Amino acid sequence: MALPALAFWLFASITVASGLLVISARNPVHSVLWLILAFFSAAGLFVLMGAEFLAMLLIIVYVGAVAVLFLFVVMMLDINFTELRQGFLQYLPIGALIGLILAVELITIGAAWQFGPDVASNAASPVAASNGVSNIEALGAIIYTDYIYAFQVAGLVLLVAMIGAIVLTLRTRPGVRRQNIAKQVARRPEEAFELVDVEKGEGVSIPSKQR
Amino acid sequence: MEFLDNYLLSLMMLAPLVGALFILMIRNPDKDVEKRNIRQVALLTTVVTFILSMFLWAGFDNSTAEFQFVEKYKWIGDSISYYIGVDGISVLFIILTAFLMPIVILSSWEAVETRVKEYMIAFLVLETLMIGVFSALDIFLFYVFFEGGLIPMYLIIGVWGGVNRIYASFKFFLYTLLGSVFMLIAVLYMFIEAGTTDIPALMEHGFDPNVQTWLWFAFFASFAVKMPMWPVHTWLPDAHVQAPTAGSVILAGVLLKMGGYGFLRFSLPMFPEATQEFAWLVLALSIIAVIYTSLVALVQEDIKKLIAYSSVAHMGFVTIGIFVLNTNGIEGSIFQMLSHGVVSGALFLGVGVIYDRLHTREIKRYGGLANNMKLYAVTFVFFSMASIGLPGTSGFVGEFIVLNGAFTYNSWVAFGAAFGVILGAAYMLYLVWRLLFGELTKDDVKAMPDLNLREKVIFAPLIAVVIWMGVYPNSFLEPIHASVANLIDKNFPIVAEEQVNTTAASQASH
Amino acid sequence: MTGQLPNLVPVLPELTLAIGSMILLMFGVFRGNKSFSQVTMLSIALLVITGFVLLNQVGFERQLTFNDMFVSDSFAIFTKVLILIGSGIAMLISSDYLKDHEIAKFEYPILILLATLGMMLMVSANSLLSLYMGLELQSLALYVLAAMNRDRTRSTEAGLKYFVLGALSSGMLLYGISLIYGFSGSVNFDVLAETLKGGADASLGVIIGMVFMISGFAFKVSAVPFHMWTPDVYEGSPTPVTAFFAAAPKVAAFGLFIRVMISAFPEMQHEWQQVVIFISLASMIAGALLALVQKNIKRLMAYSSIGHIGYGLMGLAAGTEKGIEALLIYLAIYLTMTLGSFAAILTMRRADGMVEDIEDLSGLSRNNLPMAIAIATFMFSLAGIPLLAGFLGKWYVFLAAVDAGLIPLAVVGVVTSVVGAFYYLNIIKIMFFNEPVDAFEPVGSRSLSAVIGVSAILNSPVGYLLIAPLTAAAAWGASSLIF
Amino acid sequence: MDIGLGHYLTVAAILFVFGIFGIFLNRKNVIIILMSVELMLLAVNINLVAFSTHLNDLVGQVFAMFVLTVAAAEAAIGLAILVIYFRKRGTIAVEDINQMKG
Amino acid sequence: MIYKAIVFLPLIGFLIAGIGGRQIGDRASQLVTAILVSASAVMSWYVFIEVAMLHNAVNTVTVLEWVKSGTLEFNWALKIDTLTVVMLVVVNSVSALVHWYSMGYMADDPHKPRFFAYLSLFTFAMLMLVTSDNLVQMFFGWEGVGLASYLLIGFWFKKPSANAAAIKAFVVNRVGDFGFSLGIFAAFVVFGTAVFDDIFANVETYKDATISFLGHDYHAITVISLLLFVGAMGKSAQLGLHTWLPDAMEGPTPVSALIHAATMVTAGVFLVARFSPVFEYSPDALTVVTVVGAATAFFAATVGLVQNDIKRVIAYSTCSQLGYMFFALGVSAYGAAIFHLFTHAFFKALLFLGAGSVIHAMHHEQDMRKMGGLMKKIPITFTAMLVGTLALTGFPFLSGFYSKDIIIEAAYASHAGGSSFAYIMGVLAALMTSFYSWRLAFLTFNGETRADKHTFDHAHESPIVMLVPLILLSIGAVFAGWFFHEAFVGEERFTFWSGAIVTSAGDVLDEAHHVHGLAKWAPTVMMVLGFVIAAIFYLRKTDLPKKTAEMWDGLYAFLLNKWYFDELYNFAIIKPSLWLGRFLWKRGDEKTIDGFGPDGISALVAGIAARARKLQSGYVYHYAFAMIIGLAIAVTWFMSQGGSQVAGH
Repeated sequence: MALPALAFWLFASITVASGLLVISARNPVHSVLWLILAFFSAAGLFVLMGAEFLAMLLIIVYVGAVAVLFLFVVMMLDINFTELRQGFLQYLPIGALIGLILAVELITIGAAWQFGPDVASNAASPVAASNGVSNIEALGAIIYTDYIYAFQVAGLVLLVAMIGAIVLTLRTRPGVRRQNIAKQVARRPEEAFELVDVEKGEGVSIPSKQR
Repeated sequence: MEFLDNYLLSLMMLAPLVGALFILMIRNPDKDVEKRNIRQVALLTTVVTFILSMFLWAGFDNSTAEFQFVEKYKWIGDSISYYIGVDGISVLFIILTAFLMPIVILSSWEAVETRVKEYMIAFLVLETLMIGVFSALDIFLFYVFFEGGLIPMYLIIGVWGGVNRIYASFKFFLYTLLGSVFMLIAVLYMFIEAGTTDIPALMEHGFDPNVQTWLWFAFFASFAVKMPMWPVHTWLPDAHVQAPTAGSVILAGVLLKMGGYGFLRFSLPMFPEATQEFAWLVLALSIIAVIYTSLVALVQEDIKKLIAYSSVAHMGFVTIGIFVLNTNGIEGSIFQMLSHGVVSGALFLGVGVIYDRLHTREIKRYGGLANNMKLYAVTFVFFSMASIGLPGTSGFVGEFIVLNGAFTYNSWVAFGAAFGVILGAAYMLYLVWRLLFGELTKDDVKAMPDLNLREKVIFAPLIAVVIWMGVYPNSFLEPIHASVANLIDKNFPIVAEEQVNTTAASQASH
Repeated sequence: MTGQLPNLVPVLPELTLAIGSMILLMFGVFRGNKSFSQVTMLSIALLVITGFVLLNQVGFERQLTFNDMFVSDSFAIFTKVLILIGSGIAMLISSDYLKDHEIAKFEYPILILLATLGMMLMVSANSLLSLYMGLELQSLALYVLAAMNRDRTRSTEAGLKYFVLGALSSGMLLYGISLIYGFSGSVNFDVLAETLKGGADASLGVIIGMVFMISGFAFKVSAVPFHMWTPDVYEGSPTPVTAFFAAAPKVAAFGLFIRVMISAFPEMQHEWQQVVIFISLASMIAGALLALVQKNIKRLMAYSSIGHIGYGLMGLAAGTEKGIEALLIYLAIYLTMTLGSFAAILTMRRADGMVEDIEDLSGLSRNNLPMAIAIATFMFSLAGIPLLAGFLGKWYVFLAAVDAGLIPLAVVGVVTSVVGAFYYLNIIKIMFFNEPVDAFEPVGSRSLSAVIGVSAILNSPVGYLLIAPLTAAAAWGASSLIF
Repeated sequence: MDIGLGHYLTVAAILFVFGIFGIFLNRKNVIIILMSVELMLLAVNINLVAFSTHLNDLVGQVFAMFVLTVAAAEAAIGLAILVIYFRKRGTIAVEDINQMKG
Repeated sequence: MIYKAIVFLPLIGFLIAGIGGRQIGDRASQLVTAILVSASAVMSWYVFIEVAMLHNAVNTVTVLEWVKSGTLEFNWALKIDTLTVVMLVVVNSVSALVHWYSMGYMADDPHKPRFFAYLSLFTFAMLMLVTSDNLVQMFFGWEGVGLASYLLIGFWFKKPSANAAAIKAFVVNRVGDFGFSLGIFAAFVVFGTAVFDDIFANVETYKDATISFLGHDYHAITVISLLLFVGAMGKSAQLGLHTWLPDAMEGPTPVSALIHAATMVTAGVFLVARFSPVFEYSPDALTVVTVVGAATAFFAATVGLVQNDIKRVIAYSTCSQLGYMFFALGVSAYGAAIFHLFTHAFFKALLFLGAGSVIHAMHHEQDMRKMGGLMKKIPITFTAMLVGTLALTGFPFLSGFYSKDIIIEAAYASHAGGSSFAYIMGVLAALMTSFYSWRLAFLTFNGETRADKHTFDHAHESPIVMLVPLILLSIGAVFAGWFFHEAFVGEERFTFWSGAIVTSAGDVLDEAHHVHGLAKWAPTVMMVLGFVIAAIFYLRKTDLPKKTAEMWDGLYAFLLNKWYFDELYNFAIIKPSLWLGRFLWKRGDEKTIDGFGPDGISALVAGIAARARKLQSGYVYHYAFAMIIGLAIAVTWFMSQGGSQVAGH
């Protein structure tokens, strides 16, 4: 067997296996780790297909940022190991059935692919045109020109994500005490205390004239 | 005058709306004064509309089947337009509507004390819609008015109705809506098929007979519920019983007529083949309705329910008349609808009179009213007789012409329907006995005063009209002739021929 | 093309909106949360300006730019106008509520602006890539908005559910896109339209890809069975957000749906029609049935919207120019109904806070007749009763469906509309027939009253006078799609 | 045996189904669901790249790149929502997210 | 003009008394109505002489167009011929007398204006009936008299029995009208018109025509005739539809005299006579008329034998006499029938008014068992009643003698179907008529009184206003037959009728005049026999009736209960109708139609909704699951559809 084929089988099986483990691991931390492994092996597949830039991107952006973010959140939330609950097994057969059907169908579709003649001419950014140019260069040539639109929108998407993350999670807690020097300096004795006559046998009610 | 001729129908539709707008703006710190003002404005509005309707009658040309007082303005797209007009089939229904409205307003003068403003607005809006239904010559416009009428009526039953008003109002609304939505589909289909929503054009279009069946049934679903025909009549007793008096009057007086009108305006001229094919079905249902509901009316314990069932029976005559497809039948059924509008309206008003005094509709709670409410008793007996179809009253003429038409068509139909005439007498007289006659024993019934001036004013025109229609029905039949003749000549020439054949055959057989 | 500046004229409105919203963002950041009202006002102004810029394009030919990824045509303009109106009004009616609930953050209007931008990009997409980017821009903003009231469990739950299911749906969509791309070799709609063949020539891969994509769109328009997030999100989200959700994004999702189906898969109508009919049927039925048993008015509105989506889809299922025109009319009318209704819901406030139960409307007609009449107008309109605008919408979609020979679908539609009428009637019953309970606080906000008033008038028979221009506009809007 | 497009598509299909599985069979916590979403997107990317390669067309790769970008943004938002939910409820167990139903 | 006056004066009286009664007071109402009707009566005699005797002005007076719908067209019009004027005379004369009589009889009643208004209304309706020139206007009068009858029977509306009787009268009449109206329709279908003259003119043309009725083809004229006859049966209380007449005695006695003896009940006879040109073409229909008439004559007479209520005896007598008239019609002796109608009006009104006088004297006691010995107390009444009884039983040279005997003779002479049956029944009925008439007279006026002392002591002769009508009617009862028999049934009949009814030379009346021997004298013999038996029973051996009744207790009960007709109808029609009504209401409408219709469907929908709601469980995975299933279904659907051509491009 040729080396690429071997590599394919290796990466492919690792990807699939770790994918399965992502959803079945009990410990969410393990899940994240399996996810990272899946990304790594998928990056391998990308390389096999000649998409080096994407493979790199997958590792840097995904493993480096997203997966770590996941890990971070999992750790932060300190989620307990949860047992499998009854529902899982109850729904497993029907779920598995549907999943199986879907998978078979999707694979059948994939297997049916042919390179049609009229499809070839549809390529908007043919690789052949930039022959001899590396994958990164080729992508770079079009991403800021032909795809500038998508690029800009992607920027907006990220902006929304940023705003969203901030607006949701940032909190200025009202209960937090901060030193306000000006206020301290401005404080006068008559604001600070008050004399109250206490009748015998009756409680003291503090007049809250300032607060 | 020319202005009036050109815009009369629009003015009639507009007038109640203007009145409603006025009422909306009436504000007075003194609630009683406010209510009084509202009532007066409402009455004035309806009277003005009625006067306008007299112009309509006066200006109507009896000799032609053409649409008159036509107004047409382009509205939506190429086809849908604001297109109104009247012919012999519709003109009298508009007059009936305009005639009943002032009476209805007057009848609720004292009966309705809560939310007077909304009440009057609802009725005025309803008037516009009812006039709209009968004058629309664009099928879209017709549908809008036809269905739109559900809204005010729903509110009238629901807000000012009796104890079980919610059930009744929902049943009324949803039942009739369900019927009409099928019509909607048919209307859409026709629009697409014929490329127009113009009713006169649709009449000329001539739909494929196979399609006609479905279209016919779709329209039938709507109109049968509206009529109402057996077995889709059960909303009516509930709605009538729960509705306030004025609501019942309008429901029985005008809204039910929309079904019959619809048959005449759509089913017959647009789907003549299907109509002929399924006339037997309608006739069968109608005969069942006549006998069935008459029997049911016989055992009712609630006055309004009894009259409601009698309405179903009378509407059975109407559908018989329409679907025997001859001149007598159709003219008779139009006349019967007009007559029933007045008579059953009056009967409901009569029930309203005693309901206002004792606040119950249970027959058992009354008895012996003839002792202390003489005038009332006379009035009620009079309208009962009209309802029974005593010759000389309006009820007779319609019933008679219809039955004559039915007999011409098939003696079985007349035979079955005539049973209803017998039963009709039985249940109405039985009601009269239980309400009016016998000893006056109950103290609260004893305390009931006779008709007051307002009530006399309400009944007087109704009595006059009933007698007029009974003694000289030609004033009401003449506007109808040309249109009905046109309808029949154009669509049912074969049936008309058959009519002749019956005689010819018998002539030939000797 | 390389090195040249793409033609920016078609994207001017979007550009205006994008730049404007970033300026406002900066403004907000510097002024802090106390600038909420100003930012809101400015945002509305920005939407109006965008609208004007947009209307400036009326009369232009269909224009493509950015490597044919972006299209500006009459269809886009029509839907964008609706989107801008929807967003603007949603913003207009939200300030009081947000202030009351202490979530009046300046990010709120900004997020709405960005979501609106996303929607505009969606309806202008001419390639699967721009479609996806626009969609995500909108969705991400919406997820955040749903969870905006982070101190309320329901709001966060709404955000979470919306997000999870939204992510699932965009996964499906993407998978579909990848299949389409793979089997056709292009992401450009025009090329797709030329390449893809329907009927016996249809490639199964393309069909399945299309089904995946439809699933994604169905989720966005909340059609059954991809609707299940809707009631929960409607209920959980802050009411103004719900109002927003119910209006503009629906228009945008529909716009996208139409655009893809008609522009990219014209030859495959027979295939997608089957799916659309199915989800249309299912939506009408489920919407009508499930709304029957609701007590919370926002949930009810959610199911109601599902039902309405079903009716709208009928127009798409017809797949004809008439159908699209009908759908556009329907959307426009639906926008007025739903915004009016939500504005009314936003007035349901007692001394101890907002209430959301239908029963709280008891006897409203005694306490506040104009409001009761307005709500009744919306309800009758939603029920599609003639005399009110809602009927017109129904008229056109049913007309289109019947025209396309989908009579059984139309029949089911009308029957479910009767079932649906029940719960609308029930609301009216509660307002008019029931005994009054405590009155609501008087409506303080002018803008709220104005929105209710105007939309009530639009829905009332007065709206029938405006229907002719609307139909003309919709016809114009639909005319630019390739048939 | 040559490794063709079909192989890659198969891997993607399996991954995609796993992703779906993860969403609707998972009863543990929401974060797994987020990871399942990532799996689905990964599957899509594999598809896109595979097609890109076999069509000799870079568009697929460009697309995949933007999918990656969006996925990152999505993850950020998702996690943010998750965090506030956790703050409020103290749990992210899937079973507990059912305050609203019917 | 005079014709219009005759017809509409009573209407004016009705309107004045009915609407203005309370304003103008009792006295004025009574006078106005009585005077107007009297004027009508006088004019009737005038036109009677003009038309019937002098043969002037036979014409049709159109008053107003009525209905015009398609080919159906008829007017308000007055047809004036001999038949009409005879009826005018009868109706107006009796009515006028009854009006005056009632002033005395109703003196104590608080509702006098109403009563007189009703009487005038009735008179008007009856006049419309007899003057009508078409079937529909006749139907108007037909139902109008029904209405008046209903109102008058139920005049004492506080009495439940009166109300029941009124409704019964109306509804039973409606059954007849049911037939009548179908008859009109049939006539319209065949002849294309409802106007008498047109029908009669065309009857020859259509004499063999057939008509499809209830799915079969029948001889058209027979169908029309029989249907119309059903109407006549109802109005004239013929066997089967007679049950309302005895009950109608609940009304005030003058009403019984006017409506239920002299005028309204004879409308059926009038109808058949009026339609005689048509009936002549249907031997089958005539046979039916004969048989029904004869059976009624016999039946009513048997029941009359045992009744104890003075008015009921007369009522059954009326019923029986109507039977006579009908079989006279049936054997084509139309003149005889009308003649009997004419004379019967006098003596039967006399009997009723006399009975009213008795009742008046006895303080509204009607049971003959509580009377007796009144001869001396009220001699004038007694005399009048005696005259009436003699006339009724056919005492020679009194009016009944002429009219009844010619009928029986005609039946004997006729060869038409059922005529021999009619003859036998007629003779037997004559015997019984004699018996019960004398029984009535003896029980009331002879012997020891059985009334309580107080009542008897206070029994007094009626006031003059009541006695004068009695006297006038007595005169009529004595002389009408002798005076008019030549004109009605004799040789002058052709000129007298001048085509108003079918008369022809050599017809059954001619033959009847030539009947001889026992057949001719049989009725007279029977009359004597009846008198003798009655005298034995009620004057000699007064315990005999009781013994006879005990001996034949079954028969006695059968007769006393009027052959159980009421029970039969109650059991076979009324009860089932009510049961069916209730069944259709509760089971049909509420359980079935509503249960499966609106209520059932809404419950079903609500049930489905409640279940569907559970699917919306709130769990994200369920939601996702739904989405996946939806997707999977769609994908599988297309895979299964397009499985054969899994191919890309």
